[in-house]
Amino acid sequence: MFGFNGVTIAIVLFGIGLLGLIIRRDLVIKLLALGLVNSATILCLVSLGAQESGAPPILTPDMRAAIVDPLPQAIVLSAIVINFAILALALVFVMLLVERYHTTDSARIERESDTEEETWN
Amino acid sequence: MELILLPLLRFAFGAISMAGGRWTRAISLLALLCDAALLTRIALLLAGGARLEITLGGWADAVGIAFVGDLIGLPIAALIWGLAVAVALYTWRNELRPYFFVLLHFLIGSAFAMVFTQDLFNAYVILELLTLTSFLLVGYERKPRQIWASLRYLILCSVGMSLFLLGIAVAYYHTGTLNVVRLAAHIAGNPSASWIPLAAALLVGGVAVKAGIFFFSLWLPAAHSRAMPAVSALLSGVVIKMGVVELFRLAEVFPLDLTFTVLGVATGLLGILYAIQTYDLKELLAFHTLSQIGYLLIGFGAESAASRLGALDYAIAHGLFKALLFLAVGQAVACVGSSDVRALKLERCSIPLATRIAIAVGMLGIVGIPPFAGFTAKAVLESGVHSILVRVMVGVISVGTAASFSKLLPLLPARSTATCERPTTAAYAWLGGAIALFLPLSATLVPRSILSATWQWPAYLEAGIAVMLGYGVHRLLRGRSLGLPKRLFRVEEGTVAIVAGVLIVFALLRFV
Amino acid sequence: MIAKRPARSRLRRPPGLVVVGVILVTVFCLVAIRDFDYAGARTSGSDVWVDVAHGTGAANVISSIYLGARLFDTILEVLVFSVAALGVRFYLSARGRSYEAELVPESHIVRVAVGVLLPPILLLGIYVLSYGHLSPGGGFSGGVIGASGLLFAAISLGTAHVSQRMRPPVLRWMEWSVLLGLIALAALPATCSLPLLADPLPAGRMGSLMSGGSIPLYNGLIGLKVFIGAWIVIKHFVDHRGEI
Amino acid sequence: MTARLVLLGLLPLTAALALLQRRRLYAIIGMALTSLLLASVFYLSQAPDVAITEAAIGAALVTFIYVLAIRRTGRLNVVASEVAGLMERVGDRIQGFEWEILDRFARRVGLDLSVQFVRIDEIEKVLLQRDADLGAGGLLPDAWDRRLLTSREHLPTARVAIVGPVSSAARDDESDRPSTPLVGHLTDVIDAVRDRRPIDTRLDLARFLVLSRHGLDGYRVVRDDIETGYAFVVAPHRADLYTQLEAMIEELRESGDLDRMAERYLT
Repeated sequence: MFGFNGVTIAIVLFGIGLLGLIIRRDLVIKLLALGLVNSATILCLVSLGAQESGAPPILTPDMRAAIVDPLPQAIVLSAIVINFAILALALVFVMLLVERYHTTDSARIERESDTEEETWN
Repeated sequence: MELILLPLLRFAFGAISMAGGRWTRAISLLALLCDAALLTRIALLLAGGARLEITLGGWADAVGIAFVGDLIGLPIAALIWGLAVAVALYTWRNELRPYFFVLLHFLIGSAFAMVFTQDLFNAYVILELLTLTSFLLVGYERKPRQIWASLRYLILCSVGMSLFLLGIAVAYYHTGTLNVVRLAAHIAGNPSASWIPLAAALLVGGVAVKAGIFFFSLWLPAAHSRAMPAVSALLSGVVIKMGVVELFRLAEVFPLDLTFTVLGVATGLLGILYAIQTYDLKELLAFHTLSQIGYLLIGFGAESAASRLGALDYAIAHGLFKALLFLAVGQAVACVGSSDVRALKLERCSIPLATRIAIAVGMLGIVGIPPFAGFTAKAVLESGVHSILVRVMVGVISVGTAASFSKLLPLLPARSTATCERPTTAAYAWLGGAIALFLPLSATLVPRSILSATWQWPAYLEAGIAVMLGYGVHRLLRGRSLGLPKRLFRVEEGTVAIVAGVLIVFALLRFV
Repeated sequence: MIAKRPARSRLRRPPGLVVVGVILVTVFCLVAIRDFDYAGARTSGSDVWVDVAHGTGAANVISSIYLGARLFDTILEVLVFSVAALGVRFYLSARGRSYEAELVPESHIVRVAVGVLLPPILLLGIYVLSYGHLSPGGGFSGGVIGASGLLFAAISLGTAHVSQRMRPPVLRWMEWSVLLGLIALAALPATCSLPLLADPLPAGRMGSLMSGGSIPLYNGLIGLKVFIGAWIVIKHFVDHRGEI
Repeated sequence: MTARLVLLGLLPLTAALALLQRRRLYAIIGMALTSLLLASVFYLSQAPDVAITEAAIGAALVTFIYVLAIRRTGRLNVVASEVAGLMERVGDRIQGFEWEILDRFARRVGLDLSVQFVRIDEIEKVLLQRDADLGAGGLLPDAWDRRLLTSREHLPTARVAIVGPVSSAARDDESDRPSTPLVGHLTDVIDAVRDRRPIDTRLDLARFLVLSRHGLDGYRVVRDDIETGYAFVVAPHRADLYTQLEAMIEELRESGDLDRMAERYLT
C-alpha cells in the first residue's frame, strides 16, 4: 500500500509543493512550489501506466510487447503547456507587483496593499 | 453539431479580434447574434424532444469527448448569453483595447463548452482557460491591488486544478474512463470501492476552489471586489457558475448529498457573517456571492427533484441579479469615488437615478421579496428541503442576507443631482427585462404543480419575517464589528484551507 | 540592505499556521497514498487506443489521441498558450521603457557561438515537429525548441537584433491568422458532411512521412503558433530581465 | 527499472532542497534539476513524448524565464552616455577613462559590469526607474535630481559656452547671458554646427573637444571660470555602492593611478 512507486513519490512531491506554498514567503519561491505541485500531478498521471515490460506508445512493425496505456500521457501534454502558461503570467504579475511595492515578500505586499488608499478613476 | 459550434465560433471570433482594428466591437456584436441563433436552434431541437448527444469528431464513445445538451445546460447557456449582452451594453462607450474583447470571447466560448462537456479532462482544460482569461480580466486596469488579488486567485485556482487532476488520475486508474456517464455506471456497479471517497474528495475539492465554496475559495472576495464592474459581473454570473456546473455533474457520479449540504450551510453562514461585517460595498457583493452559492449547494444536496430545479432556477436568478448589482454598484462607486457604504451615503445625491433604481431592484431580488424571481427560486428550492435543521439554516441565511443589504437602504431615497451620468441604462434595462422575463421562463423549467405550491401565503410570510428580522439584526449590530479575521484571505491560509477542505470532504464521504 | 530588521519580526507568520499546515498536508499525503490503492501499472484498455492509432494512421499513439480523438482539448490548450502570450505582451509592453537603450554585445565569441548553434537548434525543432506523428515530439515541443534557439540569440545579441528578422507587425498578423487557421482546419470537415473536428484526409500508410491524415498539418500549425507565442514571451522577458 | 527507482527517490530530495534555499537563484536551479530528473523519469516510464515536452518546457523554458526575471545581485548595471576618451565603443569593446575606473571598481566589489548606452538626458530617468545602478559618461555633478547621489569629481574639467554663429551685431556681454546647458545628444549639437545653425549651449571639455574637430569658425567660444569635474551618479537604491565608489576613487587619486590613466586616455 505504501510501496515505493511513481504514484507515491508524486503525492509526496505534491505535499512538498504545498508546504513550500505555505511556509515560504517569497513570491518567486511560492511560484516554484506551485510548479512543483503541478509537476507532481503530471508524474502521478504518467506513473499510472508505467511498467517494466511495456513498450512506449509508438507503433512499430515489430512490436514485441503491448504498449502502455497512452491516454494519461496524451492528456499530460496539455497539462504541461497549461502549467507553463500559468507560470509565465504569474511571473509577469509578480514583476508588476515588484514595480509597485519593491519587494517579493508576500506578507509585506499583503500589508501594504491593505493599508493602501484605493484611488478610483 | 450546434453544441460544439457554439464555443468554436466564439474562439474564432476571439482569434479575429486579436487583429485589432475598428471592427472589434462589431465582431463582438456579430458573435452575440451567432450565439443567439445557435442557442435558439438548440432550444428548438430540445423542445422537439431530441436528445442532443455527440462525441466530438465522430469518434467512438469510449475514446472521444462527449458533449450533451440538456435542460440543465441550456438555461445556463442562456444566462451566459444574457450576461454577455449586458456586459456589451455596459461597456459600449468605454475605451477598451481589442485585448479585452479577445479575452471576453475566449471566456464566453469556454463557458459554453463547459456547459455541455461530459468529459472530466476536457472540463479541466476549460476551467484552466476560464481561470486564465478571468485572471487577466481582473488585472485589466493594472492597479496594484487588482494585480495582487488576481495573483492570489491564480495561485489558489492552480492548486485547486492540480487537485482536480489528481482526482482524475485516481478515477481513471480504477475505471479507465474520463466520461462522467461511464464513470457513474462504473461506480453504480461497485459503490463501495475504497478509492471512491478519495477521488470524489479530490475532484470536488478541486472544483470547489473555482466554484466559490467558502473553505476553498478564499481568493474570491478580493478578486471580485477589486475587478472592474463588468468583469465582476461576469466572474460572479459566469465563471463561478461554471465551477458549480461541474459540481452538479459530479453529483450525478458520486453520492455527494451530505457533502453538499454541509459545505452549503458553511458557505452560506460564513459568507453572510462576513457580508454583515464589511462596509465596502463591492466586498459586500462578493461575500454575498459566497452565501448564494451556499444556497445552490443546499438545494443540490437535498436530493429531491424540486430542490434541484430550484437550485438551477436560483443559479440563473442569482446570475442576473448579481450582475445587475455589480454593474450598478460599480457605476455608483465610480461616481462617488469610494466604495465605502458610509461615504456613498453622504454623497448619495450624485448617484444617477437609474443606478439607484437598479440597485433597489437587485436588492429586492436577492433578499427574496415576492414578485421578483429570487423569491420564486428560493421558495422552490426550500420546498424540496426536508431536514428541519437545514431549513432553519436556510432561514438564518435569508435573515443574514436581509441584514447585510439593509446597509444599502440609506442610499436609495434622495433627489438626484447626478453629474456623472454615463449611458449604462441600457444594460440595466436589459438585465431588468431579463429578470422580468425570468418569471414566465422559470415556469417552463419547474413543473406547474411545484410552482403553484410555492406561491402560497406561508412563503410570503416567511419572506416577510426574514426581511423584518434582517432589518432588526442590522439595527442591532449597527456600526459594531463582528471581529472576524481578515487575514483568512491570504495565500498561505488559502492553501491550508484547501487541504483542510479536501480532508473534510474525504472524511464526510468515508466515515459518515 | 536597507531592510529594517525590526519590521521582519512583525511580519513573521504565526507558527500555528505552519504547524497546522504541516499536519494537514502530511495527513493528506498519507490518506492519498493509502486510498489511491495503486497496485502496479494499468495495462488494460490500451487496445482501444491502438485501434484509434490505426484509424488515424499515425504511428505515434499519443499524437493520434492528442490530435485525433481529443482534438478539442488540444485546441483549448493552444488557446491557453495564446492567452498567455497575449497577456505577457499586454502587461509588459505597455509599461515598457520610455528610453531607447542599446545593450553592448558581450563578446565576439558569443556572436560566433550563436551563429554556429542557432541553425542546428532550429533544424532540430523542425525535425521534432514534422516527425511528431511518427516518433516522440510534435507541434508543442518543436515550437518550444525552436524558440529556445531564438532565446540564446536574444540574450547574446539583444532582442532588437532578433526582432529585425522577426518583425512585430508580421508576428501579430501571424499570431491570429495561425490560430484562426487552426480553428478553420478543425471546422473544415463540416463542409464535406463530416462531424466537426473529424479528420477528412486519408490515413495513409502507417510509418511513412505522409501519413496520419491531418495530424502533420495540425502539428505544423501548432508548432508555428507555439514558436511565435514562445518568442513573444521570451522577448518580453529578455527586455525586462532582472526586474524581480 | 532500478535507474527509474533511484531517480524517483532523488526527486523529493532535490525538490525539498530547492524549496529550502534562501537565495532565489539556487532555488531556481534546484527546481530545474528536479524538472530534469522528472523528464528522465518520464523517459524511463515509457513516455518519451512527455519527456521531450517536459524537458523543453518544464526544464528549459521555465527555468530561462525565471532566471531572466529575477534581479541579478551579481551585476553592476551602468547606464552611460557615449563620450570619446571617457567611455566609447571601439568595435565590440568599450574603452576610456571612466570605463577603466568602473572596470576596476566592478572587479573590486565582485560584480559583472554591464553597460547600456542611452541619450544623456535619459540617464536620470533610467536611474530613478531603478533600471540601472550607476550613471556615467562625462556627467557633471550639478543639476541632478535630489534623490540621486553624486560622487566626488574624479577628473577636472571645465565648461565651455559656444554661441553663434557670431553675426556682425554680436553683443559683447556674453558673460551674463543665460546659457542653456547641454540637452539632447552631442550629435544634435554637431549637426547644428555642421549646418551653421545658431546654437547657444554649454559643453564640458571632453565633448567640446569632439565638437571642435568639426570646425567652429564663426562661433564664439567662452570658457567658464568655475572649476568643475566629471562625476558618477548613483541610483538611490544603491547607497552601498556609493560609499565604496567614493573610497576607491580617493585611493586611486592618492596612488597616482588616476593621473596615469588620464594621461593614457586623454592626451
